[in-house]
Amino acid sequence: MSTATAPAESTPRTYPSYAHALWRRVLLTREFAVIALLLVVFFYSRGNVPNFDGPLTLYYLFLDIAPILLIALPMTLVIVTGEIDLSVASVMGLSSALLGTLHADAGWSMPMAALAAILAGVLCGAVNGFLVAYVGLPSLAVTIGTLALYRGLAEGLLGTKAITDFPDKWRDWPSNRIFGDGTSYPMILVPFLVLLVLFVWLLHFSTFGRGVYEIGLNDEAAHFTGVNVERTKLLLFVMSGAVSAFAGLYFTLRYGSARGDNASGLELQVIAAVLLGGVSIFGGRGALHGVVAGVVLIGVISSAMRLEGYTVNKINIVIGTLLVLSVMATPAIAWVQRVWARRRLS
Amino acid sequence: MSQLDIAASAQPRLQRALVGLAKSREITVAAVLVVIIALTTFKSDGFLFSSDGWRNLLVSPALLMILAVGQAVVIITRNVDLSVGSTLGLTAYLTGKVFIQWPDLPVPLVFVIGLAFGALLGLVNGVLIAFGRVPAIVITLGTLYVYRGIFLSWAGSDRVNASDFPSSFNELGTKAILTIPVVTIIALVVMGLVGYYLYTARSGREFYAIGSDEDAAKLYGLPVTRRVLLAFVLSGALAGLAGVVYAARYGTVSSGAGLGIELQAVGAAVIGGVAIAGGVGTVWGATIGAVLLITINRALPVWGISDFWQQAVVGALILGAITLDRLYSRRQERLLIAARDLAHAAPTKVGTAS
Amino acid sequence: ACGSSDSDGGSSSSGGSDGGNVSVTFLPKNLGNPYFDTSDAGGKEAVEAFGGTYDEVGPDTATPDAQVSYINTAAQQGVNALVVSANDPEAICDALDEARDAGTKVVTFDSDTNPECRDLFINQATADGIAKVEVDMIAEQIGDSGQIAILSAAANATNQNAWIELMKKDLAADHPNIDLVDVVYGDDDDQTSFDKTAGLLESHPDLKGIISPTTVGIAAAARYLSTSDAKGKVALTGLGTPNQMREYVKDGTVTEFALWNPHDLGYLAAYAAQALVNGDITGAEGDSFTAGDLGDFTVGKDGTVLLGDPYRFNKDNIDDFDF
Amino acid sequence: MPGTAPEGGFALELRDVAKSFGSVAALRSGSLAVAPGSIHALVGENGAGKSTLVKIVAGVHRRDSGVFRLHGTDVDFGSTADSKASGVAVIYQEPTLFPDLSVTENIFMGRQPLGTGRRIDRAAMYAEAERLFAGLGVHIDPRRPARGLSIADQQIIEIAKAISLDASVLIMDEPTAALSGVEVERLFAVARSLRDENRALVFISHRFDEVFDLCDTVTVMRDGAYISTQSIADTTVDQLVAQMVGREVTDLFPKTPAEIGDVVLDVEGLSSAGLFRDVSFQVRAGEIVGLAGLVGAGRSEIARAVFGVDRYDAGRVRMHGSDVPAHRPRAAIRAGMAFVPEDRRKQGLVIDESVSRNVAGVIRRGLSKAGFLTSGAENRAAGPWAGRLEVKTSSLDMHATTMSGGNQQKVVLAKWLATEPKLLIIDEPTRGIDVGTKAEVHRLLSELAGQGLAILMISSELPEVLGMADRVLVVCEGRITADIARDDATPENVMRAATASIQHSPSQPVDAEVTA
Ligand SMILES: Nc1ncnc2c1ncn2[C@@H]1O[C@H](COP(=O)(O)OP(=O)(O)OP(=O)(O)O)[C@@H](O)[C@H]1O
Ligand SMILES: Nc1ncnc2c1ncn2[C@@H]1O[C@H](COP(=O)(O)OP(=O)(O)OP(=O)(O)O)[C@@H](O)[C@H]1O
Ligand SMILES: [Mg+2]
Ligand SMILES: [Mg+2]
Repeated sequence: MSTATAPAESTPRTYPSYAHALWRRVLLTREFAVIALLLVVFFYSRGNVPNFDGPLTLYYLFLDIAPILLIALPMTLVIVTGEIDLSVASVMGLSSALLGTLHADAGWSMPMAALAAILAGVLCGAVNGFLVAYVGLPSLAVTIGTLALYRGLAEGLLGTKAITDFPDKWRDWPSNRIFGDGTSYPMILVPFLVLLVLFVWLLHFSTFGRGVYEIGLNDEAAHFTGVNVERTKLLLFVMSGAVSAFAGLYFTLRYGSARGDNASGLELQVIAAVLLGGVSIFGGRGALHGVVAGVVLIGVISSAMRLEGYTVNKINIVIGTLLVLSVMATPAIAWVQRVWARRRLS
Repeated sequence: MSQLDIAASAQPRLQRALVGLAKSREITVAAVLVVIIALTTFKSDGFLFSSDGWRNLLVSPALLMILAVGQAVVIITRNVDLSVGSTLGLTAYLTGKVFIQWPDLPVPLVFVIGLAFGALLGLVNGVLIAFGRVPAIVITLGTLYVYRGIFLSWAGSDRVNASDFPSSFNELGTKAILTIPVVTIIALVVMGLVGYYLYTARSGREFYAIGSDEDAAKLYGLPVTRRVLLAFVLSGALAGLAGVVYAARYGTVSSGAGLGIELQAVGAAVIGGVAIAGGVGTVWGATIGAVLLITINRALPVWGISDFWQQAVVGALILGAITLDRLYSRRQERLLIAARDLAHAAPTKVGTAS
Repeated sequence: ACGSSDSDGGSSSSGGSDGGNVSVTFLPKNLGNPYFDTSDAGGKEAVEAFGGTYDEVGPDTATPDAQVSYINTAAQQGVNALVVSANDPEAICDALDEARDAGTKVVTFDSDTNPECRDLFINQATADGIAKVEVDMIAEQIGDSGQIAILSAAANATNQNAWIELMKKDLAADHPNIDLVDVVYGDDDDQTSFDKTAGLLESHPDLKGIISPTTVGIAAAARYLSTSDAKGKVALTGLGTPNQMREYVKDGTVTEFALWNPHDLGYLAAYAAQALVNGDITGAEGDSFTAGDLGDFTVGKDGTVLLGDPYRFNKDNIDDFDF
Repeated sequence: MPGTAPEGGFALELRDVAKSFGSVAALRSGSLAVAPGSIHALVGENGAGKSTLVKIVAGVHRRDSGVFRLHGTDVDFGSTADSKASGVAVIYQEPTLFPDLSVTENIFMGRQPLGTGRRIDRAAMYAEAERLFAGLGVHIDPRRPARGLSIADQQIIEIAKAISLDASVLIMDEPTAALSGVEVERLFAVARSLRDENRALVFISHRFDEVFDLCDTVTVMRDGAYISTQSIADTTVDQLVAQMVGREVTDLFPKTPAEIGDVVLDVEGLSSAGLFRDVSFQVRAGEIVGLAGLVGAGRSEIARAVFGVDRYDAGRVRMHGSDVPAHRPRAAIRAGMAFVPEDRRKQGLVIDESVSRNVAGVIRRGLSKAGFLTSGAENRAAGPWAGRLEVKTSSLDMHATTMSGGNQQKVVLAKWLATEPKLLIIDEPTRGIDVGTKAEVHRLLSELAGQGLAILMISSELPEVLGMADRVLVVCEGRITADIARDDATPENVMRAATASIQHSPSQPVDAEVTA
């Protein structure tokens, strides 16, 4: 026992919890950069874009980005584990088609049809999750497959039809204002906020969330410490499917029209927003406040540019450039630092 | 010691080649393709035996074949290029503009312009990805939006019509040599050249090494940046070529050209056995995957299946392909283990005897 | 005529509230569609003629949800009038209603919404008329018997679906020997329409004719036919623009096709919007207004204004048109 | 400074080389001079900067300052391709293979033999690979993909690759860490023949017996700085150790006898196709059971199956008499098992995560209050355990990436000890760990056993097994071939059992004497 290397037993080491001060840990993050950019763009637009200051702007903004906000929540968790789900928009289409067929054609009550659509979303997510987690297939390939499959089912189900006879009460609900006429907050924000609280808890304040990050950083090590990697991934894809189906219901009711091609192409918008919000596509990094800011940022830019009379092509250029710049920022800063360091040396 | 050396190396060469062939994903996909063509022809013999049927069989997949080759190279390096659809559209439109400006330009020169322009767009992707060391899926998603935005802004309220092209160019889209359409010949030549390069050149093999493990490739001293750059330039150039072919074949170019085709290209490569995780696959597989995708789409209506279900079939096909791959490699693993058990058993006997 | 109608518009608008600067925003189904390029150009000409502010916005794909954002924006901007071709009769209704609540006049053209959601619909031709002219053309070209197919736009396109229904009725009633074997959808995309045409010919070797009631579809189908064996054997007709079809009419692929003048359609829609904004009309049946050099129009049932009958284009007259 | 130049000058010469990563000074003043025709050992504690020095020579990193000469000329490598072109071959500490490519392509990537028209001549390439393997005395199918090779086989491919480069300077960074005795011998034979061809070799290892067996000169490093260079003949293990740690290390294997209690782990008839068969054994409270055997014998696989990270086909695992469900690490943890795996960077910890999250990784369920888990709670729980194990880190939110191997191992141990386990399974507890930390780990294990913890220890280092274990189980080709009590265990009978074929009934290995 008495070796020269034996540590002095009497004074166990203690450590500070953090290497840096709180402000540095909060302010010098990707997430905060997105939030700051959002604030800048928002207040700039209020001052300079005609009609942006009106009461309708925020209201329409929320209505427009609601499906992206919703799906971005589970998508963040999926991407943090290092996977990806490209099938979300197709699940929206399928849920839309199911709601239409079951309600209008099969005569189901709205709640029953909605429930069935969400269950279908759960099933879609479970198929993705099973193939990814238990069969071990790459999620990019799996969900490119189910992107086509679920969309095909939706379009096959409805064909040329667009089903529009939904009860007014239901149709109006998502776009009703929470605080009455003239205010900016549509009812769809209520389920969103509930889900937001749920997902923030899940990712940032639960043991499950720690597992999610660990899987993204190193799934083998996670497995070795008792994280159930397969089940976690399955659950995340199921959540993604369920929330997408819910977003599909919103989409259907907001536009009052169930169509097989509803929301096509939305998956790339969701992913763009999540990545813009600072989530690493390699997994293991990212936070929900950044993601929410990313989604709202895209919404604000689109809205302001539309008010300025720009059409979709210019908006796409701006959002695409922003996405590229956001990921290029880190290597660019590192490069500048390196050049600086070299210049100081020589 | 290494108990993993199954009898493989003891097999005679021919046998090994045959076994390898039978196991290869390319052959499986090709077999499925042949079966589908045969069954569909049985149902309606015009599918293969009318001259239109024969031509469509060859010519329809050409565009996707070219894109799939580029996509395969990128995926083999463990990247992905989602911007090819936008590049295709932009180049197709450029082709039209070039002809409107200089109607007498020789057709081959236009192909070169298309290739070069596509390569330029690919270079942008490649520089950002290879030098910035940022994930390809993010960058190409960004340039997917940007390139299409530029295309829409440029084309705006304008489109190119067949009458804007010289007839020699339009004819390219339909002309055939020995009943093989020129467009298909272009796609096959592209496949042959790229495939030959990847298989027989040292630098070609480096694409596989990089996709297999990029960190190892860096430690090994492979020119990772240059190769990744090259992969994206190649993918861009081929998307550009596809753009010119698009213009030749469809005659009109509007802002929708190439919309959404990127996922089809990825799908074709995946069906053809190119592993999305990099390092595995051939361009020949990707090409066959493209032909299968397109041919199934064309066969479904003959079978009386409404085209609304086509997407579903394509999706099921992709899932089926990757799942089968997986099951097959699981079986391989089990065989390997069984072989190891045999290897364990053998010395035991020797030991007892001695 | 142009000058007089101009002063007409000017005087009536100055008779309205705000000094004649009527802002009109055109919202086509999607941008980059030559048909709408032409119609919106007509709208622009009209708006400039009566001294208003013209704007064109739109999505890149023909989906209703993408259109809704632009309707919302128009409402926020408080434009005087919005001229829309609807991607879905129902889905954009709520947004249009909100725009109207905010004081914007809504005119639909080319493709209508439910009548409650707009003030006026500018109908290019009656659906009956369109269906009939297409069926008549194909019947003439194939000798009133044999298999035909339809190559439509998007599966949900309101106007196309309505025409197809009417064509089916017309065929059943008056052309018992014509057999409609298939309806396929090219999504108003060149490539898809082209490939679907190829698919049609393969799936139905005995096909004698194709009707494509959409300008993108008929051009793509013509391009395919012109280079295939079926050229001259399979008749093609439908709705197309002269510029896109000229080549195929001349080389014999297409004998005859029809269309109204989309330029006039946009032109008329713009004047109707102006009349609504200035309070000259309310959209009630029987209201009438003057649309520049197109002359006078009267609002019909359900707030519909009819442009006229479809016009048939063929070898003899196609060179008289440039749009 | 290292030695005076031999006649022809040094093949490789580094003087006062420095390299920092951000604020971490990995190398402060590294010096190394290797003469042609010699095998030069480089030793030092974990984190002494050996690998960093190697990576500078290899062109992976660029030095910040200092002299770097190759055969007398100043060089500055910007990439590994440059160093390779200059005749430097390196075997890195971690194998770096391309899993999807064939074993042969792995060896020849970038310099495949070419046939007509600059096409790769595959036949020539395979033949060349077979020749290389024959020279190394191993048999690996040159056409099989590298994926699925054992660590030992991977290391052999690395060696073949380096040899085939025909380099004038060959550097091997811990090439033997994963190799068994026979393989090490073969490698040494090859190394000696290369030396005889007048090449310069650098050999890094934590195993002194190997250093003394193979090398002729040794350079010691400590804390990123050069300490000394001397001829092997003029030094002893104790001197080297003293220079490495800067102090005396007296007792490497301080196992103190502990009171052996009840059976904690009871494994019965465990089998998994292709890996191991019919494995039965028990571990009691306070007992350290050593699992010895050649690399590839299947010891790690047995441990992984017992803990539930791998599946098994048959058999049962019991803790304190009750069954532990198969393939469920969570259940094993609940039953009181802890598992320190062999590959700490890939399996032991989440390298890109903070120390505190790593340490609290297994116990975090207990840390959440009302379903709420906060970083504060994790820090409070992790701090004391990190402190108990003397983890060297500036704060609890530092990532494990920046730590040396020994410190990482301490984090892994802290994580598992925090669960207050009844059984600790520890695979290669000191692989790639320097002597100082090694002694600490051994002392800790001994102390834990003294407190009644049952320990199952897998080790490829015979002295470690013999020094630490109360009982040695020997695994050969997936079966337990001997169960030897501490007092009977000698290097000879353990090695004989490890290389033996099974000659007794495999279902009754317990208490069997060594039979070979
Ligand atoms: N890329 C890096 N970034 C930051 N720190 C690093 C990096 N590489 C090495 N270090 C640090 O440099 C020091 C020297 O590490 P190095 O790997 O050279 O040690 P070593 O002597 O090889 O140790 P071992 O015997 O454990 O392999 C360590 O403290 C390590 O944490
Ligand atoms: N992923 C794998 N695929 C195929 N075979 C494997 C794999 N991993 C290990 N093996 C094989 O399993 C056997 C045992 O592996 P391993 O080298 O881990 O044994 P071990 O006794 O734990 O040795 P050590 O712990 O000293 O490395 C070897 O024959 C090895 O080749
Ligand atoms: Mg090292
Ligand atoms: Mg092991």
